[in-house]
Amino acid sequence: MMKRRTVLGLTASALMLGVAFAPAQAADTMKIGMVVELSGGGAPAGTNFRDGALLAAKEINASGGVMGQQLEISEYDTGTDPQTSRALVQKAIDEGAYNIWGTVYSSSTIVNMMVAQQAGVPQITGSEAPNITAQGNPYIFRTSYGAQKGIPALTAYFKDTLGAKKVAVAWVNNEFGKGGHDVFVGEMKKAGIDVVADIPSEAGAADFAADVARIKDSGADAVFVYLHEEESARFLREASKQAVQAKLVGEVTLTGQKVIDLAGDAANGAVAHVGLTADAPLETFKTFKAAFEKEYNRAPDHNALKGYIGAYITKYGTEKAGAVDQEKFANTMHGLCLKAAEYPGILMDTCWDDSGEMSRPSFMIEVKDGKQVVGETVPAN
Amino acid sequence: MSQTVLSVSHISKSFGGIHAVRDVSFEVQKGEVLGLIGPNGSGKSTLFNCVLGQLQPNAGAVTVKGQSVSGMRACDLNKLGVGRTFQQLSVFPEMTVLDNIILAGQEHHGTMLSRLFGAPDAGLTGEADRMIEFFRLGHLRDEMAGSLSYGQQKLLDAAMAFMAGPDLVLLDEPAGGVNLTMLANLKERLQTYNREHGTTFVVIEHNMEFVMSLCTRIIVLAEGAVIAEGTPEEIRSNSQVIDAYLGG
Amino acid sequence: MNAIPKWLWIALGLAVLIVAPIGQGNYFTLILCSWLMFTIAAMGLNLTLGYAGQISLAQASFMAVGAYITALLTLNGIHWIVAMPAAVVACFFIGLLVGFPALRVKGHFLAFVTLAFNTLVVLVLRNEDWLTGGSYGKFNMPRPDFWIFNTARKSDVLGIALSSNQKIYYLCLITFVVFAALMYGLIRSPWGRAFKGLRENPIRAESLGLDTRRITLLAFAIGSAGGGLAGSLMSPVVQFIEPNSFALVHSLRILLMVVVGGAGYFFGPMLGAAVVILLPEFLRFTQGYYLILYSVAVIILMVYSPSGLMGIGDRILSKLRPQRVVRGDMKEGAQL
Amino acid sequence: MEQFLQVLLSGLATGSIYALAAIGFTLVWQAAQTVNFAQGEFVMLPAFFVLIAMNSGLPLPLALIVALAVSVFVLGFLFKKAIVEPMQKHGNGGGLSLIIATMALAIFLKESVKEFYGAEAQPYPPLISGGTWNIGGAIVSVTDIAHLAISLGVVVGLTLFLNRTRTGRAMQATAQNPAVAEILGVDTNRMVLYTFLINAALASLASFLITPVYLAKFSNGEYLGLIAFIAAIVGGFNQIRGALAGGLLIGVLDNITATYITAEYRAAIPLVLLIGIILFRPQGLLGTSEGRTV
Repeated sequence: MMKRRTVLGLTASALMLGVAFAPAQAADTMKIGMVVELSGGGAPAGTNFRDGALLAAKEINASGGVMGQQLEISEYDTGTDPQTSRALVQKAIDEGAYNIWGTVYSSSTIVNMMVAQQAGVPQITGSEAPNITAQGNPYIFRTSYGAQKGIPALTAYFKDTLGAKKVAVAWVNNEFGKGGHDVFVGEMKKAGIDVVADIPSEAGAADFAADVARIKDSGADAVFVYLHEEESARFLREASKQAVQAKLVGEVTLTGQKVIDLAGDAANGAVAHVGLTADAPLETFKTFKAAFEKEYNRAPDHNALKGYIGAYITKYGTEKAGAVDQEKFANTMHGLCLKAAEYPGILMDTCWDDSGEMSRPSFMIEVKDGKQVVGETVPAN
Repeated sequence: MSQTVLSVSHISKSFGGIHAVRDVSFEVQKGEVLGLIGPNGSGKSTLFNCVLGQLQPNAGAVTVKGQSVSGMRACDLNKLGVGRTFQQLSVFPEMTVLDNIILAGQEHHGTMLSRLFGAPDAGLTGEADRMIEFFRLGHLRDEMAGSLSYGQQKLLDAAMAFMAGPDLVLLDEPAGGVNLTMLANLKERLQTYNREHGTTFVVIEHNMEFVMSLCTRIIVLAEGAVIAEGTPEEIRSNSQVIDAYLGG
Repeated sequence: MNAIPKWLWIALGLAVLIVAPIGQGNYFTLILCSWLMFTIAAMGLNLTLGYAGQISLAQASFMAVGAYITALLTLNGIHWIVAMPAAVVACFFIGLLVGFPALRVKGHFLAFVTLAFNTLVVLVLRNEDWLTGGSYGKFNMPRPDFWIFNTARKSDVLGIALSSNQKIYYLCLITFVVFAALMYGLIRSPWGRAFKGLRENPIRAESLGLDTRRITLLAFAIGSAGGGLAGSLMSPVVQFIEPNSFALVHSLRILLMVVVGGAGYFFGPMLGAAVVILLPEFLRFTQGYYLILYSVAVIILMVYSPSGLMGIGDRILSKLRPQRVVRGDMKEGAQL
Repeated sequence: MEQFLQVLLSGLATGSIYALAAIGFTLVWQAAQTVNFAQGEFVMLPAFFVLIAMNSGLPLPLALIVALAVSVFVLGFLFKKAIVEPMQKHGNGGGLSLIIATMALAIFLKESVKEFYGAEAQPYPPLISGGTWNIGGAIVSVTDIAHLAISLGVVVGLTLFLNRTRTGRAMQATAQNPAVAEILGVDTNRMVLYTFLINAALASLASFLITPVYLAKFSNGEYLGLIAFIAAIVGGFNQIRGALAGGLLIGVLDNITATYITAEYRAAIPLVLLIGIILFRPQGLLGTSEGRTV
């Protein structure tokens, strides 16, 4: 009895295992491992990042590639699972990736960046959590600066523009939200503003009635809303229903086009500091937006911009380094400043420091009548 | 030399207002084969469950080898030396006949630890094979119990009840649903076992012929009370019994 | 087929597993590690579910407990060889506690209790930052150094250059082989028979002197310890753990491995884990459709062979075998 | 006080939708011993049928009718005929394999929506819209009140149907004792099918009501399914009003916990409640211990 089960089990298992992976090498191509969230909770972000990057790659390849090599992009879907993302970065590297593009979710990036570092493969990430560039990893580069740089830009807005004495913070209780929340609470302390309500919620939360009721009851003058897009939309709707008077202020996500689409009128009046927006009043952005809409029939979001810029980082960094060499690429990128006039794919004047952190100008955006209205430009810091 | 294995004294059990068992007393001596009969609703099953410790009698006591069984868990009762069979088929269908039999005996051999680290068969293969042969299931030893015929499963069920070498075996309608050939076989095996090992049996059964030919003594219950007690011959000619069955 | 003895098949399988990572990339090696880890967890669940018949949707939470205990201990300088047993023992006792509801409820209700337990564990891991690192998790757990075999570093072993990942694979393999051997011994022992008795007919088992309460608790405890062992491997292999890696969906995945492979078959979990972990690799070319195809395959499998892949194989093989002679006896009993 | 009222009313409004999902779940469980792990996805899907119908040019009311019909066919009829029925023929209907099959079905529905419709949340038109009312300082939307009214209406209607009509009584008989029902001449197979159809209809209704709040997204079912189980068990699974009470209780408790006790552990409260109920009052708060098939 056991005998044939043994046979079955072992042969079947062996068959599954026995098939080895045989990566094919083609000459004159530059392999890129695009490891992003194409399914699971991060799918909207990851898909936009990918589409932005693919658009850039198409442009790059059409104009002769990178140092004469055509970009050959392999996509790896992490399913928004950090451990899978780690394995996939490893796979991409095993398959000869010159650069890794992704991941967008910080909880994934913090895990998989160790793999790229060990292998010495430059990684261009869409993540914004502060700790990404705090690991001393010389191979990680951002496409959008970390929350620890973005949120302080808001301090002045809370303190001076709004004159807030008491604020509330609603944040998503995961890697992304916690990072932003910690920076924000620290900033408020420094600025002498009281945080009177501190309300975490689950990723994917749908019912914000209690959260909003608490904020309303706390008597806050302003609310910092640090949630993902969909949760932001639900939050805005509930806040509008309960007629919250306090100003709702966000970082990046709160005034995104997706949020406006989903929240409808409830989004009006929301303000956010945005590092990247497809609606930035700059010629480079308009060109990008038009190209993206033509390619995909929908509007790009900031993750699409990150993907687009990421692909050009690979191109410009390699060309600056003067050779297709991962070590040289990383060294060149540290301390590099690119002007958008000269390097249009970068869209805005941008500098990277030794930790892979970047800086560039940013915008304040307010939602008026269902439209993003770009307010003042915040200088690079 | 006679020795009391089971003693039931003044058991009463009622459910709501219905008296299922009323002041029933009897004793069973070592080596006896006692039949417990009665029309439907006479309280046989309730009495049986009181003896098994599954039901708490309202009054009275049941002792096995001098120990009260009230509230005792089935596994402890078994450890005390009480084996049983079930009305419905009660084997382990996805295990072999041999494993069924070994499982029936293993808890009586060694300790938890020796059963974990000792021999896989708990040293019972020889004994189990003898038991299987005794019940004429030898050719089915390595078959799954679930693939056996109904009658064969009944035999296996009985064999399992004997595996731990119990002093008392309670048989719950052993003849139910078994065909005549198999029934004769079962009866003959039970009698042989009783003769060879002196094991005490208490049998609940509907099949009169089976009870009459198997048992040495019979107790008849009607409406929760004992109405007659005696040898099969005495019962057969007892007018009260005939009334209870025909009138009931 | 019966001409080849069982041990030869096992030796052959082992040989394949020993040479499997040689010359392979890190990714393949890590996938194999993942297969081994999940096989261990699934074998644990197979004991609870397949042999003892107690459903548990909490296996991932035991992996979590195992992984976090190992991570916290090894990050504080305690060697893995000490941390691992500590994790396993802790899971054994927590599993014992989780088993108590099984004494009161069965089936679906037990599924819900264990499901709730799993989610609660994840919430605690996420919210108790001071201990668990919260949603940041724990990372950079050291890989153990076994003096001549330091899994943290690349080196030559017996003249073969082995990477750190390859060496950690061998650690997984050794753990797996030892665990499988112990499990096999357990299944064949009277305890294994008692577990099966509990699954098949608890009332009958109890009447044969089997303490079904004790055996139910043990089924949970030992199965959970298997989850803990898998977790304690995950800590040095993946070197990163965070609460969501142990969410309910992962318990469901482990359950899927057990059932797809064939619950109650010794080799079922190995096959099931291979299917659940490796199949997506082969179906990756189907892009986003693979989960759709996969779920349809599972539905079809469950509809046509509830006993899993091993069940299908069993059926095919028994059709190939000559018909049993003994079936003639059944006529006798079938007359009724 | 204002805050408490606000939280209470919001909780009741959300809870009433949980209740709709829980009622259908309860019905199917009773009638076919089928624990549907895809119940959440059953609530997620109909909204997408509405969106597809609207994208092809139908006005909202017509789209709702089409979506309802398709849902009842797919989630009621097909679910029963293609999955549950063949599995119950194996004689392990309530067993593990059905649990696994419904889990796989959940993945299938989720991934299909994601792949064929899109991964991003979509705005979804409200079934009932209107302004807000101020009740003692708490702000309640007309929508919330309507949700409560609809749930109560469904419970009353369904109870009347089950107790007062011939078909309803036949369905109850089937749930309680299929063998006896069969002897009494009830077409039990048809009655079980009816419960599946009703479940699909209730899930669709829940979908139409909750999606404007949740936004149409493939992953909506993950949380809703769990809540439906918990509500059904906590309320008492053999009672329709039990599921209603369970749903409302979970909705209110969740909000009150988040407001006054802990936001971090708000998800834990329903789970702790679930464990407690199963262990100490397995018939549920309103359930009776009879007719339970554990």
